[in-house]
Amino acid sequence: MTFAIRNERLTDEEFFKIRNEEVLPQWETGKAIANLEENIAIAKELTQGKNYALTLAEHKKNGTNVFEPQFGRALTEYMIEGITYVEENSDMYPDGVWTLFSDTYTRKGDFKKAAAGIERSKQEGMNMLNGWPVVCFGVEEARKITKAAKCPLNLNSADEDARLQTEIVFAAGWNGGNNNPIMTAVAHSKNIPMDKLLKIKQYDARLGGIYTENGVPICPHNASNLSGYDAPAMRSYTNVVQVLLAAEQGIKYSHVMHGLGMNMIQDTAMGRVTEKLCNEYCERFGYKDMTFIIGGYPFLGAWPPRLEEAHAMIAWNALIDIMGGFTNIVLKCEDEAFGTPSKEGMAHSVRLARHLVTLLGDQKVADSDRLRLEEKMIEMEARAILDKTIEAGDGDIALGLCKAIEAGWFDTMVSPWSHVKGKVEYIRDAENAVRYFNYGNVPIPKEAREYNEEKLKEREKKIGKKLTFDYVVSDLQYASILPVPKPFKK
Amino acid sequence: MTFAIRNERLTDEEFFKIRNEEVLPQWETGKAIANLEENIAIAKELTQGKNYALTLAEHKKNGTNVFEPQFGRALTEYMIEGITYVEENSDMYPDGVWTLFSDTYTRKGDFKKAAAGIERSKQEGMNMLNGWPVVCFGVEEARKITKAAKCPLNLNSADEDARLQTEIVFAAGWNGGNNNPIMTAVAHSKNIPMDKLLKIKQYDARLGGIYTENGVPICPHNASNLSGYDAPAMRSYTNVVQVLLAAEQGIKYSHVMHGLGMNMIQDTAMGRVTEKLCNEYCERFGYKDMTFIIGGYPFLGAWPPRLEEAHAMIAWNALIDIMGGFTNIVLKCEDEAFGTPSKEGMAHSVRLARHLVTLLGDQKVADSDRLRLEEKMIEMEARAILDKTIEAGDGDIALGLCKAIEAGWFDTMVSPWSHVKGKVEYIRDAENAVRYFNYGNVPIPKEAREYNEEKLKEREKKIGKKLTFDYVVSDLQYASILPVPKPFKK
Amino acid sequence: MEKRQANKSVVIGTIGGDAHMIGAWVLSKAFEKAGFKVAYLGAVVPQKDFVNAAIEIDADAILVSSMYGMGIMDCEGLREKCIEAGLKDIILYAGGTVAAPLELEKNWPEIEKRFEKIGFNRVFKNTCTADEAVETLKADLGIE
Amino acid sequence: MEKRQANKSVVIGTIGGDAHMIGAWVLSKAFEKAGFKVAYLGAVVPQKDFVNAAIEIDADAILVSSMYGMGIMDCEGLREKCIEAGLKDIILYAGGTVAAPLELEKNWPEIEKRFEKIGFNRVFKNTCTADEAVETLKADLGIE
Ligand code: B12
Ligand code: B12
Repeated sequence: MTFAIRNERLTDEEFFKIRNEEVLPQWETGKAIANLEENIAIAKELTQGKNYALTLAEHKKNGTNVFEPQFGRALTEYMIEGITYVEENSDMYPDGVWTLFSDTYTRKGDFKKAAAGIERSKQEGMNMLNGWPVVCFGVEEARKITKAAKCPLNLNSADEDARLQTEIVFAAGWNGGNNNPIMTAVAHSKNIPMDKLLKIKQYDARLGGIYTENGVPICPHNASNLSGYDAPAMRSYTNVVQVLLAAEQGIKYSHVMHGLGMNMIQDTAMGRVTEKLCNEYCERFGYKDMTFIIGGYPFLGAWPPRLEEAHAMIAWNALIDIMGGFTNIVLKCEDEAFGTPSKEGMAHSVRLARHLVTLLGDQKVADSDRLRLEEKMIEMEARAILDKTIEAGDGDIALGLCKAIEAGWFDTMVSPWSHVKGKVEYIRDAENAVRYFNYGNVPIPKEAREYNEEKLKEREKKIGKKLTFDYVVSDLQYASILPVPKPFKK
Repeated sequence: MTFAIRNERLTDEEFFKIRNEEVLPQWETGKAIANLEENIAIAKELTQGKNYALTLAEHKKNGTNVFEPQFGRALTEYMIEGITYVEENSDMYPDGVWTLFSDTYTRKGDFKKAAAGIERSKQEGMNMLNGWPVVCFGVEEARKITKAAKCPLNLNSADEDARLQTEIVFAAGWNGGNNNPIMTAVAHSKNIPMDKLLKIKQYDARLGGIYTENGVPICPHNASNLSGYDAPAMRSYTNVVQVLLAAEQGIKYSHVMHGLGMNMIQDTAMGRVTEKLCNEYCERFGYKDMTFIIGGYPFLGAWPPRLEEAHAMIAWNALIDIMGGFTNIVLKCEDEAFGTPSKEGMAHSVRLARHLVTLLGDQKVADSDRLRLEEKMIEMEARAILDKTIEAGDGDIALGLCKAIEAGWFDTMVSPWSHVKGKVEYIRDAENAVRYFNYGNVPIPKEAREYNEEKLKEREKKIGKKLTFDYVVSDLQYASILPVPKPFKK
Repeated sequence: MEKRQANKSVVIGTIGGDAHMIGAWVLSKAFEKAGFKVAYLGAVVPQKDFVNAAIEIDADAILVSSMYGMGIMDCEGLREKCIEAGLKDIILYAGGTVAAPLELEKNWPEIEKRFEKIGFNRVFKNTCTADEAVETLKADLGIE
Repeated sequence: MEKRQANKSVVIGTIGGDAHMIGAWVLSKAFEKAGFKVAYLGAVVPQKDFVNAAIEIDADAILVSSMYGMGIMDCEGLREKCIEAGLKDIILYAGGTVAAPLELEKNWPEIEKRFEKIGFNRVFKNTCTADEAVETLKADLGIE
């Protein structure tokens, strides 16, 4: 197959053509943001002292942690109420930033259904959407939220076409957004081909570049949660490729947000390898003055449906971030198994995580042979896929990515997206680190395979059984199924 | 001063003389347990399949964790209700054991006041004591509790004279008790001299020895929480000395329960050093077939008065146990800052800790230079104090201990006990590890002092200030004071 | 009218714009293991695809998974589409985290009422295991 | 009767069988720093020792710490002992985790009522910082 995509900066002409012909006309609220210069001026004004990118960079420089709760509700009043509640009840300011998410109807471009969801929410007196419908509400409502919040804002709009959402929230002074085409495709898409998706994502990135060049630094989420169950090398690969794609469009800051697998050593190693490779590959491609803020996104697999087990998850994920030397601690909450986070749940999570930071002081995972070995393997694997990608793209990372997916060098296990091979299979080892059960076409080097086999053997020894595909399936729920009280077992 | 104590096994004659003249007559409930042989037979019967010592040993052998919640209430019905509730609502069986505690009036031998507390509790319809008044209730009531519980039982009666309590609960099939004279003196006493206290504690240990020799293995808590704020070497020292004292009386099992300081590396190192030294010194003194179960007691300093921060504490302390390779996870709960644990609080803690164990699998603190260095220092310090102790006692650890305390080689900072010098002072370093601010007379070797100074410098560098005694005081509350919301700070 | 003969066949998929396919995938594995013929449609499945697949494999039941919160809205009208297609009596199950409002998700009797009203035979919480789902359908079909 | 002249002196200790001395110790450091004369009695202090110390240093106030849960019972009768010793008007504070029953510890108005009834001027939760204790006593003494 041939792919009509290159990792090249959109020209102003291209950008504004897309803007005026494809993006702004998508919905009536596009009109209010027609003047980009004015948008930037207002955004600058609104985010004095609370720019998302600068706040993250400042904490990274100081070696301190940032707390990032998440929130999304159908109506603006619910949004403001929730944000205010958490900020007042958790002491998150000035060490916190927000991820606010839009609803899935909006993300899928079905603004009519989103509008119906707003109406339905008003009728029922309840939140009937899984996020805030950015496009239906438009820039003025978004600015109300900006003004109500003490902490900087970021939008999670992960799906195929978020361009109008991005335009609106950037104009409202939210200085982060999604820039993760791989993540988006793997987790949210069904059919869109990668080259088409990359074209769309170049727009978001270029828009961020323009804001950045005009004094409003933008720091997109560069997420690698993927399907929730993926090898660390696949996540590092994802982060590095996404950085290169964004950097080309003028993005200078990246919240390199790793999906955690919940093995502390493996996740720590992943964060270190990614940062190293981000620096190295940006240098190689000539992207200067980049700032990477390493963050952790709590395990994106099934969560337990009970308070205390959820607290264990919140604590362990936050601890991996803290001990692993990550700056950003993205937070889920005790509601995870039931619904989008409530304000109370999020306030609780911030408090819990903040107290862990207090308790730990400067404690970090100590340097060790074990850690270095894990880093070595992840680096070896990530490099193998990266280098094949670049080679296949003849030096172009966008083209290479399309080919890597086609070839199954990049792959994931349980994705709704029809374009990944879905041949790779993951399983946990005795220490619950994520390992390959089936390599699919992923070009894992021999040494790394041997290490992988060794780790699988450890688990087989522990359980006294051969690992089969049944374990692949049951491992998906290892963190969510509550123990059945023993006296009632046969 | 001269001390009338030696680490020698009580003869049967001595033992039974004390038993009949001093212990059983202390209160009328002593009568019901006059027949020791019968007591042992009943205890054996009652603890078929749920012996405390054997349960711990089994988990140690399997490399699995034991959950140990704590509970204590004024009335037997409250006890049974609480134990049943937690066992039914936390899946603690078969991986759990109980610490039940007696109230302070009973512990101080003021059985009249304890009896008044029972009456008052009935009158007010509320629990008016901080534990279960073992002596007032006597053996039959204690057996009711044994029968109601699915999990093995242990009594925490830490104070000067617990002999009648120990007799009663051993006869009721509780197979653990306190055997920690140093801990007891430092934390609970005001004036009793160590030699007098050791004499009393020999009785408890010998009683445990007799049960053990007759088929009911006893595993006392060998605790080193001390005042809550102490150097790891001081805790290791405490555990080792207490093992030697108990072993002489025929005790074969020891739950070597470390007070955690909440620096993961330091606590892990402490656990390892203690186990090594327990083995080595028992061998040196000829105590054979000893089983040491390493456990962690959650930070015994001030806890935060809010749910989420308490959850952070519960999680972090349990994680240190799990990652540090400790078998026993003793649990505090969300009520810690307010009152003795409620049944709901304890069920929550067991669930939280159990889920952490599920999440972690076999994850442990990795071997590293950092860990080995910490071990080296703790071992060096503990050996220095131990060896001076043994030398001063002319090879007798009991006598040596009395002299070590008199000389201030063994010391603690904030103890109510008048016999410790109280010259040593502790402070936290940048990683919140416990360090010496003032060595007092503790014979810390030069190399360890240098290391200590270095660590203090790291914190001074971090805060940009000289460390003063004010920090010693404020560090006492570093984990309990909630952050004042920033907008309200000047 | 005669009750139709069960032939152990189900359609499974995640409805609407919902991309969560793991639960449905786990279900499909369990039903296959239990000897069912399974039409597994993956995620982001429009109502009409459920109906078409049900016709194609002559399904006993359609198992609709909905995780992302808009399940109530997305499921409205499916029964009508089935009736139009001549599948009046087909069993309809829904399951997952079906409601966005937390107050509703935690008020299960209300959810059951709502799903009954729109023509679903059963609705399952996300604590339902795949085995429980299999057992329930078998019981409803009166097989094994 | 004239109100006595405050001379910035307090007795501090932990009452009854209570071995928790850290809170009282922290308080004593704060009061010393604030220029008070402090008779610090440590832990496990009988009622009569509080009274004797108060006489000895001519104290403005007795600060009773009680952490271990039997504070209500242990504090009953102290006011009477003070009166007998001629310290009718001495300020009595209690503080800490004064009640064993959690339902009482979390029902602070009831605790205040009970301590008022047994003749205490104030009772403080264990969230009270040492500085707050100093400020409150100063205010009650009308100094600084
Ligand atoms: C993994 C996950 C994802 C992954 C999914 C990956 C994939 N390939 O499927 C990704 C990253 C894509 C994702 C994305 C999003 N997610 Co999501 N996600 C989850 C998560 C953490 C686990 C779901 C899971 O895989 N469980 C494991 C499987 C095996 O269990 P299960 O799905 O529950 O299925 C079992 C049972 O429910 C039952 N069952 C399920 N369906 C049916 C049907 C029938 C008929 C029967 C009988 C039984 C049954 O049987 C299954 C086996 O036991 C849940 C929270 C949780 N539960 O822990 C959130 C969650 C479902 N996601 C949520 C949201 C909001 C989103 C996003 C909007 C992201 C955001 N907040 O910005 C997007 C939406 C994407 C989209 N277009 O749909 C919310 C939904 C809130 C709500 N219902 O109101 C949840 C609950 C998280 C939260 N609390 O906010 N998510
Ligand atoms: C450390 C500790 C211990 C140490 C004490 C060491 C020492 N040298 O003092 C040791 C190990 C000895 C110990 C033992 C016991 N403890 Co203890 N202990 C604690 C703990 C964890 C912290 C207390 C502390 O030091 N806080 C730090 C200091 C600085 O704060 P503070 O004491 O609260 O004091 C401040 C304020 O309260 C206030 N304040 C205090 N007094 C006063 C008085 C006045 C007038 C004013 C104005 C202010 C004021 O000012 C201080 C400065 O801010 C608490 C739980 C908690 N709070 O976290 C349990 C706790 C107090 N202990 C408890 C119990 C039950 C026991 C034991 C019976 C053990 C057992 N369960 O088996 C024994 C009893 C021993 C005895 N005879 O008293 C319970 C009491 C329950 C209750 N009230 O119903 C608690 C609450 C724990 C629990 N939830 O079970 N304990």
